[in-house]
Amino acid sequence: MSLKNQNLISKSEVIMNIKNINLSFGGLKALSGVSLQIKKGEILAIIGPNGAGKSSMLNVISGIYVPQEGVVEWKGKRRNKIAPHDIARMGIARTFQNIALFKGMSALENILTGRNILMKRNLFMEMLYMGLGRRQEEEHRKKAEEIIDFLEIQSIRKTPVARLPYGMQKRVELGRALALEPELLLLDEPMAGMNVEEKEDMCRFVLDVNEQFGTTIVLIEHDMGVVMDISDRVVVLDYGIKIADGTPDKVRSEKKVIDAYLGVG
Amino acid sequence: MDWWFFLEVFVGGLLSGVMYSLVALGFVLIFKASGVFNFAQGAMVLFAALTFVRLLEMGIPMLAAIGVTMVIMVILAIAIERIVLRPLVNQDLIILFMATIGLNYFIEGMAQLVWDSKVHVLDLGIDEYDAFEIGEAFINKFDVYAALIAGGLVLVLSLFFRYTVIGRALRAVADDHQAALSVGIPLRTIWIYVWSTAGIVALVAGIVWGSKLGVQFAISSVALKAIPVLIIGGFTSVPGAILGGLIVGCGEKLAEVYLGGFVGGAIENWFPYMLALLVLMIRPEGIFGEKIIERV
Amino acid sequence: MYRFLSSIISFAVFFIVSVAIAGEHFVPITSYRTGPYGVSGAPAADGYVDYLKMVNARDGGVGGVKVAWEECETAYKPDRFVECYERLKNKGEAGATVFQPLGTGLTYSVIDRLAADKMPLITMGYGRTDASDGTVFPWVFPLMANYWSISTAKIKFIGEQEGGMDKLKGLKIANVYHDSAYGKETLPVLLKQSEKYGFELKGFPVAHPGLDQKATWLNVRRYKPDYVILRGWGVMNQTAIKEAARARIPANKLVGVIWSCSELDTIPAGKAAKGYNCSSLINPGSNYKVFDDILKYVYDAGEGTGDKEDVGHQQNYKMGVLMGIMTVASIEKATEKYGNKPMSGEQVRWGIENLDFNKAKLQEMGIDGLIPPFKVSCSDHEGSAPVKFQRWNGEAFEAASDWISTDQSIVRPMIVASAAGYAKEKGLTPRCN
Amino acid sequence: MFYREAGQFKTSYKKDQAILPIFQDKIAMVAMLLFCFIVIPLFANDYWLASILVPFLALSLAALGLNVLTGYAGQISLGTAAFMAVGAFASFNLQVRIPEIPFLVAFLWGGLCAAGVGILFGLPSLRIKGFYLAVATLAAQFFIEWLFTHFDWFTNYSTSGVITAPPMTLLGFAIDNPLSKYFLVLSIVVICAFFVRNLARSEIGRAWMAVRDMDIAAEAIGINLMKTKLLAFGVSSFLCGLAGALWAYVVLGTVEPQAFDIARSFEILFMVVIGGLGSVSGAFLGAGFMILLPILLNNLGSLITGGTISTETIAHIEYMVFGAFIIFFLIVEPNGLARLWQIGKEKLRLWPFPY
Repeated sequence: MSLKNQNLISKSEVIMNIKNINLSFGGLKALSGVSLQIKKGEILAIIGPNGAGKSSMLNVISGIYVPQEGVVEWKGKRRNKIAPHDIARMGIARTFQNIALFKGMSALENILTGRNILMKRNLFMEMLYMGLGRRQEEEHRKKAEEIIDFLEIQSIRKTPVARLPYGMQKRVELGRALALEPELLLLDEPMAGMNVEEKEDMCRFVLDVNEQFGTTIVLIEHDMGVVMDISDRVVVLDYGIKIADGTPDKVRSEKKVIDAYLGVG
Repeated sequence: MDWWFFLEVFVGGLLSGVMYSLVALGFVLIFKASGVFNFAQGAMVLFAALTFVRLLEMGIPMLAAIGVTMVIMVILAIAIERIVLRPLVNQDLIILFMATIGLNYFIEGMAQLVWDSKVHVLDLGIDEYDAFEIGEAFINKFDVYAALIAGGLVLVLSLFFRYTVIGRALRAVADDHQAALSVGIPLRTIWIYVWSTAGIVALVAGIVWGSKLGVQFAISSVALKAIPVLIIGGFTSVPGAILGGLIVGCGEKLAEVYLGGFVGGAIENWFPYMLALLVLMIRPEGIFGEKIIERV
Repeated sequence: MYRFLSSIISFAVFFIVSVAIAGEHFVPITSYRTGPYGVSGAPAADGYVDYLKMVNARDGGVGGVKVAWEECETAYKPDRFVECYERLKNKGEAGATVFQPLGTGLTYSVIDRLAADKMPLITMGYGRTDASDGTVFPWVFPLMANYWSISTAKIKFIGEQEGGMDKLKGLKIANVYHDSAYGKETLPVLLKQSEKYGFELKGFPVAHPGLDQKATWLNVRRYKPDYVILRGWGVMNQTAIKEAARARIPANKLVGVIWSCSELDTIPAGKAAKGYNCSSLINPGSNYKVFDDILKYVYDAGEGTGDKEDVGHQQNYKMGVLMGIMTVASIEKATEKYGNKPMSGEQVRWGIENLDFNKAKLQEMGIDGLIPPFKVSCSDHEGSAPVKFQRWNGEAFEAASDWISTDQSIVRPMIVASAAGYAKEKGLTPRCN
Repeated sequence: MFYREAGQFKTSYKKDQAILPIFQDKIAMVAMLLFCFIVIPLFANDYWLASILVPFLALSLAALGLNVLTGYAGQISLGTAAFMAVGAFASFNLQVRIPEIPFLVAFLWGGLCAAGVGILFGLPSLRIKGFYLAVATLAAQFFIEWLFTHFDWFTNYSTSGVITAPPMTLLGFAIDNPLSKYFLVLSIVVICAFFVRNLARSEIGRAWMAVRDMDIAAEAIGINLMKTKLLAFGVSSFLCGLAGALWAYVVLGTVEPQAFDIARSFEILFMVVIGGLGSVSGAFLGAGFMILLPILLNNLGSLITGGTISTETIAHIEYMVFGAFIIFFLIVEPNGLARLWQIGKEKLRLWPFPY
């Protein structure tokens, strides 16, 4: 992936195919018989009321949970249990519902840490800060600055993230995920707890990321409103069952969805 | 294998373990209520024991001396809250831990400055050499009494935590500082309560250990014996401290007697830690510790 | 790194102000009054200081030159001791006279520095055992008796209790020791003796600091020993005496080493300690002129350092006085040769090497009977003094034996061999020939 | 007024990423090094060099090592002294078995052995977190102390269990006087501090801090927790091992296993937390505080009172003052001395203008 503007995105190629999965914890069923396809370059929103299984779904996509039944295919290949740190290497990055930034570091360092995966580890060269150790730091600093520019956080790059306001922290976290140059970006309630202005900013960044970098984005949201505007496709979960899947307009009008959200049925 | 001897080692280990639990309890109280590992607990044991024994030497009757020492420990707790904890409220736990390091030095110095640094004999009037004879095994009576004291203390503390308003408040604070504050529990008062209670537990530990070792500086190092107990039992559980103590005491005695001979002996210092390590590999939060749930 | 610059400057300013002591013998006193061993260290330091005070008050110093001293707290830690050593070694007009570390680990930490600093070290009843070989260790003086020598006397004492050395054959002796360098020091010499006399020997290490020794003593009980040698230190001692009683081992079957021979060990053990034996370099009792003099010149003048009750009674205090006696006698001997002026370490070294505590000298110093006569020589830095055994009667220590001579036929060859190894390792040429 | 970065514009990321981006800091660093390498040797006497600066530097190195583990990677350790012991005894043993080995190689070997042992005892960190991890390092602490006391092979069958460091020569120079020892220790410590600083600002350092701050997020961005934690254990123990070798060879000359007891481990942990977690300068400041302050108080005590108060009383007051100092500093600045320094610097940046 490059930072080139890719206008032509084939919206038909499926990069992740989730077939008929069942996931339960102990006796508790979290997901039952859910199938889902994620297409390259789209913005897919997974919505649903509390306890609908949104987070479980996200964790299945990211590979943290392995469903008891069903198949998850990543780029046409069946994916089995993987170590958590290998998920990122497959090209999947994510943000967290409760901000999970590295509090002891600055915004810049947080984003640079996202680049770690693309760097080579060499104890001696890094110790001496010579050769590879130095070169890669400088190269990746450039990339990190591009992300900083993109997210318009130049002024806070050296500020420790713990001192940043909530909205800014969310932005830095997005930046860290972007630094991985992922093919698939998972956003766990990216707009939660934001005011209107912050939400608008975040929407803009999500759209820009999708447009400029061609990144496939899956986001989960509790609140229907915002996501409807930016998503290409919406999936609705309720009690661990997929009740709707389609364009925002189509989903909005489905009776099941209205019932689920209004608590009827 | 001599089964009577085994019984004696086993029971002896359990009783030693209870003595460790007594020290561990003080740690648990403070950790439970504030999440702080109180490094000064050993120094508090020393201070309490020294105060008590010097009062006795002045001719004050034992019960009165206990009462006066308790009052002094409460005053100490209030002073600690005022001078040390209050300015550090809302700081990271590591900082509070560091403050207890400072406290440790301060109390050690103060204890010996106010009283002195000699060895004091503490005679509780219990014959230390009398033993119950069960078959061919001797079970020391003093140890049994000490174990009863410790057991009683645990019972009282458990009931206190469960059934009193303060106890419930303590538990609330332990679960969530902010939440406890928001329902109107004053954190400062709570801290005074726990530190006072820990001080009184330190006094009990000081009396028991002091009558065993003589009251002197070295009793502050019994705190070291409490660490594996805490780890096995969990830092936050009062009954866990007892169970941890039993496991550590029993494990180290059996290991020393039956395994020590093969590797040259004196394995008592590291064996409990290896045991604790084993426990943790199976249960990372200790046997009684609260499970840490990590949400993604 | 540069961030502590300012602190260094403030320290530097501080250290320029050093107190110069002119026209006096300077005695550095490295003591430990804090920490887990402060209990034992404090009375010893009191005794040392009191003796020096008394010498100044009674005799006006040594050879007409006053004795000055400075105390430095080591907390029984080698690194703190080294700092004290370096701080004090050049103080005084002629530098420090002699160091007495009062700890085996402390002794080791400076041994290699002594030759360069020309500084003698007296380690009475502790320290590096093979340093008794003066041909290899010119600067170290384990005066009177070292660990190994005392150990041979201990076996003799046990033999005496049993009614003859031939009775040792077949006896079971347990050696309960502090699990450290200090504790392990006597293992080889005990082994040698068990071969020679035919007794059975078994070691029982006690993990430091020895707060709970139940398991060890259960093991000892299971072994069913005839005698138990207790080689402890600090809080380990009284716990051991108590645990022995709990394990139903009679106190009179316990024989402690000289660092397990104090009221600090027996009093906390209460009635369990009654009948407990231990080895000592000194005779029990307070009926000696030196203690009367300390009371008269120091305490009656209100200048006492320690508790008045300790004088002549407390074992550690008496050891401290003995340390003072050794220092003063050495300085005195040195002034005989070098004249009445402040003595340097090098001069005092000669003094120590030529110490002769004969009967007349002991009487002159008011310690006749407190310690036995002995004589140091160039090759024998120990003097091979006999050892006294003491017994705790419940209230005080009393003599349990006569002066028992050490068995140098066992010890000496071992020392010479060990010292030769050291000489080879360090490339030293033995002297005295 | 003099400490101002205005007008210093970084024209490339390279310059911005230099070890000391601010010009005045560079000058100060050079001045500091000059001071340490030239001024101190010129003016300090043997007492200062041998018994204050050399031990201070050796323990700073151990604190630096622990800071890598606890400060940067967030893994608590109470076994620092044990890793120091491994370093000391491994160096000693290599030189005893193969006398031709230069002592620097032996030091390196000591560090490597310590790193190996550190990694071994770091393995439980993959499962055990937070304060509970202390148990693994405590196990190391007591086990290693016991091992070296009990198996005479480690002390080359010395009767007393004390090892004596062989003489050191470097390029024909004997390192036997305080000055040469000072230079040796200072050089090693400066190099190590430089290495740690570099690691901290590189990919590895960020991985450590990521694991410290939020391990789940670190995993999610592809950081292998196991490798990262074990690397921290390895590097940290290497430095501690090196410090242990210096302690045995240079500071004391002879050492017994008990010199590396639990009290030493705690002392080094205190240095790190008091100095400031996760900063190189914090290790030095903390070591300075823990070593120099007691000595200062000790001297001050006898100076002020002039013998009118018993030494025992002074010793106890020293304890109290020392404890009070720790608490005082925490209340003034909870994040350690290094943070205090940083704040001072920020103030200086603005001086003389208040805003």
